[in-house]
Amino acid sequence: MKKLLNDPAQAVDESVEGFGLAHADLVEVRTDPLFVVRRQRPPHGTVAVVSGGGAGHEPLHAGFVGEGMLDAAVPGAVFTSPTPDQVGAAFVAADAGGGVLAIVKNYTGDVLNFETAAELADAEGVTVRTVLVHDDVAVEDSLYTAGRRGVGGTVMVEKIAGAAAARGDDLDAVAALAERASAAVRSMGVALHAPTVPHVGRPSFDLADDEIEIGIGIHGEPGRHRIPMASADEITKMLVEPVADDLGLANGEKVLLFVNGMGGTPPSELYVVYRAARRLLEERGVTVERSLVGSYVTSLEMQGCSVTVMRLDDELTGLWDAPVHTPALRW
Amino acid sequence: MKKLLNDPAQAVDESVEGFGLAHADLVEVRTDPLFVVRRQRPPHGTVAVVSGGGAGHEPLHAGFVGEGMLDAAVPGAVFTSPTPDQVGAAFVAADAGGGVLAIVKNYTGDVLNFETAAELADAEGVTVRTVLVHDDVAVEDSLYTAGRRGVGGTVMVEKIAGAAAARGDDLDAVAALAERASAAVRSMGVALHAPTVPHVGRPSFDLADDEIEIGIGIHGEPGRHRIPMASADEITKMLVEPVADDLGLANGEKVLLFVNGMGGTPPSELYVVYRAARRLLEERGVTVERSLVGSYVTSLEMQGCSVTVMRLDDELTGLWDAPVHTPALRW
Amino acid sequence: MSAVTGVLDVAWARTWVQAAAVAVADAKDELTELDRQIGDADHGFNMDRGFQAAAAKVVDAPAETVGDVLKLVAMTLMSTVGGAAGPLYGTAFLRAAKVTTAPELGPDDVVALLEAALEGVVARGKAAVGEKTMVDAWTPAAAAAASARDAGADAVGVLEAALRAAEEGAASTVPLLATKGRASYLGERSQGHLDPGARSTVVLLAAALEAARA
Amino acid sequence: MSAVTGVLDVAWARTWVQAAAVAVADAKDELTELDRQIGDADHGFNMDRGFQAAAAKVVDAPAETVGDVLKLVAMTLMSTVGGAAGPLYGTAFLRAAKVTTAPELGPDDVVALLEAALEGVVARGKAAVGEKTMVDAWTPAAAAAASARDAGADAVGVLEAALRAAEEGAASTVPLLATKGRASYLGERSQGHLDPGARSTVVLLAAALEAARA
Ligand SMILES: Nc1ncnc2c1ncn2[C@@H]1O[C@H](COP(=O)(O)OP(=O)(O)O)[C@@H](O)[C@H]1O
Ligand SMILES: Nc1ncnc2c1ncn2[C@@H]1O[C@H](COP(=O)(O)OP(=O)(O)O)[C@@H](O)[C@H]1O
Ligand SMILES: [Mg+2]
Ligand SMILES: [Mg+2]
Ligand SMILES: [Mg+2]
Ligand SMILES: [Mg+2]
Repeated sequence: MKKLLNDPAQAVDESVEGFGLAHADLVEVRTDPLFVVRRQRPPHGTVAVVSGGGAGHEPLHAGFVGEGMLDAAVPGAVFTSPTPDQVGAAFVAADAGGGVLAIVKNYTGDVLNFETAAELADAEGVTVRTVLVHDDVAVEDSLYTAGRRGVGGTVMVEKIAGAAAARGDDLDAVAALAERASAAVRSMGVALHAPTVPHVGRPSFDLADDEIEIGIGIHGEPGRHRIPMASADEITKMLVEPVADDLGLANGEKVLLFVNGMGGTPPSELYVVYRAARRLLEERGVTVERSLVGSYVTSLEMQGCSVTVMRLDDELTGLWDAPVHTPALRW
Repeated sequence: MKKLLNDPAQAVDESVEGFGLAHADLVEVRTDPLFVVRRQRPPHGTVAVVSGGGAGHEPLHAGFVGEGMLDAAVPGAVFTSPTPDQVGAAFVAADAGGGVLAIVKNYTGDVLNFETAAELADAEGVTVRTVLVHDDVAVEDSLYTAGRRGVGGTVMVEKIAGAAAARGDDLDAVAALAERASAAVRSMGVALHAPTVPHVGRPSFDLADDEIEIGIGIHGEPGRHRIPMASADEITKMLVEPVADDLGLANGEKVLLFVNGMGGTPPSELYVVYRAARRLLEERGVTVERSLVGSYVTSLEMQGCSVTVMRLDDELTGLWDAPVHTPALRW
Repeated sequence: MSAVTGVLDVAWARTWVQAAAVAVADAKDELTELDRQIGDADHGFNMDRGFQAAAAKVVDAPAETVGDVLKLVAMTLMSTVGGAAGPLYGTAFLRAAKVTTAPELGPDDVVALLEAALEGVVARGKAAVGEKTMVDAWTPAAAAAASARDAGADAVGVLEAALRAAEEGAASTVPLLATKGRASYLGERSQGHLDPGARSTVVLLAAALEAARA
Repeated sequence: MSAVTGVLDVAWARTWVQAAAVAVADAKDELTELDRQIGDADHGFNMDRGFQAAAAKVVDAPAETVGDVLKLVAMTLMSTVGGAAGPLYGTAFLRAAKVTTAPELGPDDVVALLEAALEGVVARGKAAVGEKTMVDAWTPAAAAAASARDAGADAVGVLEAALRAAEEGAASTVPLLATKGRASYLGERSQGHLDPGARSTVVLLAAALEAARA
């Protein structure tokens, strides 16, 4: 394993420290317990939007702390949910009197730790509402699983919620919009090469030189099935079709298309996938109104990508377009 | 080799096509010959800033086409300079009557092709001035080489030149500022894993599991020496020291610090390097006034990073801070 | 204050935690490898981080009863483990702490401890037997403990029965298809692997018995 | 219009380009591998892209003289090859085109062609002999051609002498330390490798001779 790090046990702390130094204009890093909070506090009464999860998905979540998106983010150990004391402290620090909307990717660990954290915050008089992101259509049948995983669509839900909070919506309204975004977004991913968790030292799963893993998550967990290497157009089809089918996209609908890199895949390849995805959607009569291409929800240095599609309506489009100023997303 | 692409021979065209679709608000992709030009033309008489080079370094250069940075960018084949007809066409298309500043990374191929292109443009009445970027201190002795390579510092030179052009400076002034930026910037890189050029199909050089390559370029060319894997702090020292020494950074000086990912390295690792680099600079009494952390000058999916330092003065700081609105850089 | 063989008092509880820290450290790679196969390769690290912290806390923290020790463990796991295992084991130890306030645990108390732990895991995780989680180890452990107590076993005998049943319960997860936790994403590919949390449950109960015999 | 053996006319020039396209395609992997060792692994692709395009252009483009064909090649290489080799070979062919306007090339014309090509490479690239570039193949080729002409060789004999000298010149690059082009970044590590551009020069001259003998 070759990685740019020192002691693997310190990697998250050091990385977040560096992040805080590089973006001191926007964020503040608190330690003991560790979390990242917006430097500029929003006006009193504003809803605070908070998210978090295991490290290794950067820029998610801390990269989205700032104006118009998250008020705080809580990094756990690599691929491991943060603990309730961390999350609870972030809830309390971020609350500006308007209550907290917690955006939680649907993993047992995150759900349980955020649940406990909400109890802690409640004890300190901070109201927390939770919205789950569960956009991964690779997890086919939610009756027999812990439910769909939260993956790329998290960026959309965080952006929409943050924009709603920034315009002054109350907690119920922000939560309702976040739920609407969450219900409107679906994703599916592929891995060409597994990531290596620093303290483990070897790839999370083994892929032969001519194999790829379809339906991959973002924690190095294996996907749904393994297939021989295929062309970008073929692979993109395997990602876009289930997403579009599950959303039930119909002729004439408008969507946001997000092609996300998993950490080890360069932009040039993502744009080849974007081109293919866009064609497939257009063939269905679907208009791509907004686009995002880049590595925003990564899985360490995993090679591969995911395709996320969000069904747009005028309100969601407006909230997506609303100003955002964070280390990783800005307009 | 596993990559998200179709026919390797079409990879650049398809990727640039996808890029154009995703960023149609900012750029226009022209084909035959291939180049990318800003959609919103600047006011008549504005200096046009144009750059280009081999593909495989995305988002460089096309990702920087837009307001306040480049007016056009010319992608060649992977790691191969574009041809004079491409570059010449971009010069002519970008010219807004104020002449063209060409920013050329110092490689024999780029220099020769841009030189020829400038002759072509001149024949069409377009004045072209050229500024070379040669910031790579890994190339130690320029008397016995083709001169230092242009690497990460290209982002700084393009941003400074673009800002100068946007505020209405004339060609001489824009060229002088670009030269100043170029003279003030130095870089050094490391590779943990070589990139694979699509049409070659195997890594550009071979590194053992416990080896890294110091002084790497961005074209898969081997570096200056190979050393055993080391910690992020140790590696960063090997990058920062030669850069700071070469710049002759003194106590009290102000700099911009840019930690650049090579394509296959995730942000979490870059921030660990940033933290180490910042400490080393601060130990020298140097103040890091501006920062950039991310994968902006890549080498396909190469794993590794480079550290770039630019000495700042008030004017360069102001130009760096000036608004920019491009697919890859925006504030 | 060192543990007296066969006496399940606060000294035993402290020894248990130290033994658990050693045993989890020894099992770290094994647990991580199990989790690599059907999860995300962190269970050994999560548990190790938690139990090293718990052992360090327990060494010199004041504690009057077994319950005091278990509560300290619960709070420490809650704030250091993260992932699914953190809140699950945290809640298990918290519930167990509430029913272990006697100066010395008898057979009934050991059964109560195990049943409370199981209830805690189920309350948090909402898993039933057969879903390929640590519940598949805790459930037979609590049941076997009750049977042993009914059959007249002493406290250590009850623990012994619990451990054996937990081992069998953990082994029973191998062919199961996971329907809770991260392994459930794998669908049928989760079959043929031992559940990491069931395995770590065995490691913890083995440490409890070892401490009782020390 | 097919080439007549030993006659270096426009038909020969056309055949040369076709032969060069085939030879470069055959040498593509070899050239790329040489460039992988001390450069950026694209020389074979660059040359192949250029010569396939040139061959396609030359097939039915009108051309009266050798110079017309070489000019077409020059323009095509210039607009398709890129990299260092594009402008270098482009300029070489452009300069060579200017001195090959005779209906049929004699020994003097072949020398002039080679000298003009060399001048073109040097004018663009500013490299001298010994810097481990294609100049190390073109320089002895032009010199040997002049000697052969002086010794009374015919046009084909001059070409033959040039090719042999180019081969030796290319081989001479192996121990050299590169001080021009991308290989110069390697410093001492550039030693022990054949320069890709010197090798492609040999491939092109071999095709010229092959076309003359066809
Ligand atoms: N809903 C649940 N109920 C009970 N145990 C669960 C549940 N979900 C997961 N587990 C247990 O947690 C273990 C995984 O723990 P760990 O790897 O530390 O957390 P994570 O899955 O978040 O990475 C599983 O092996 C399983 O025994
Ligand atoms: N300054 C120069 N003068 C003459 N030949 C050069 C010069 N620089 C490079 N070359 C030749 O170009 C060859 C490399 O061509 P190529 O790989 O196509 O371009 P690039 O180096 O841009 O990738 C080298 O092997 C060398 O022979
Ligand atoms: Mg985990
Ligand atoms: Mg090249
Ligand atoms: Mg796990
Ligand atoms: Mg080359």
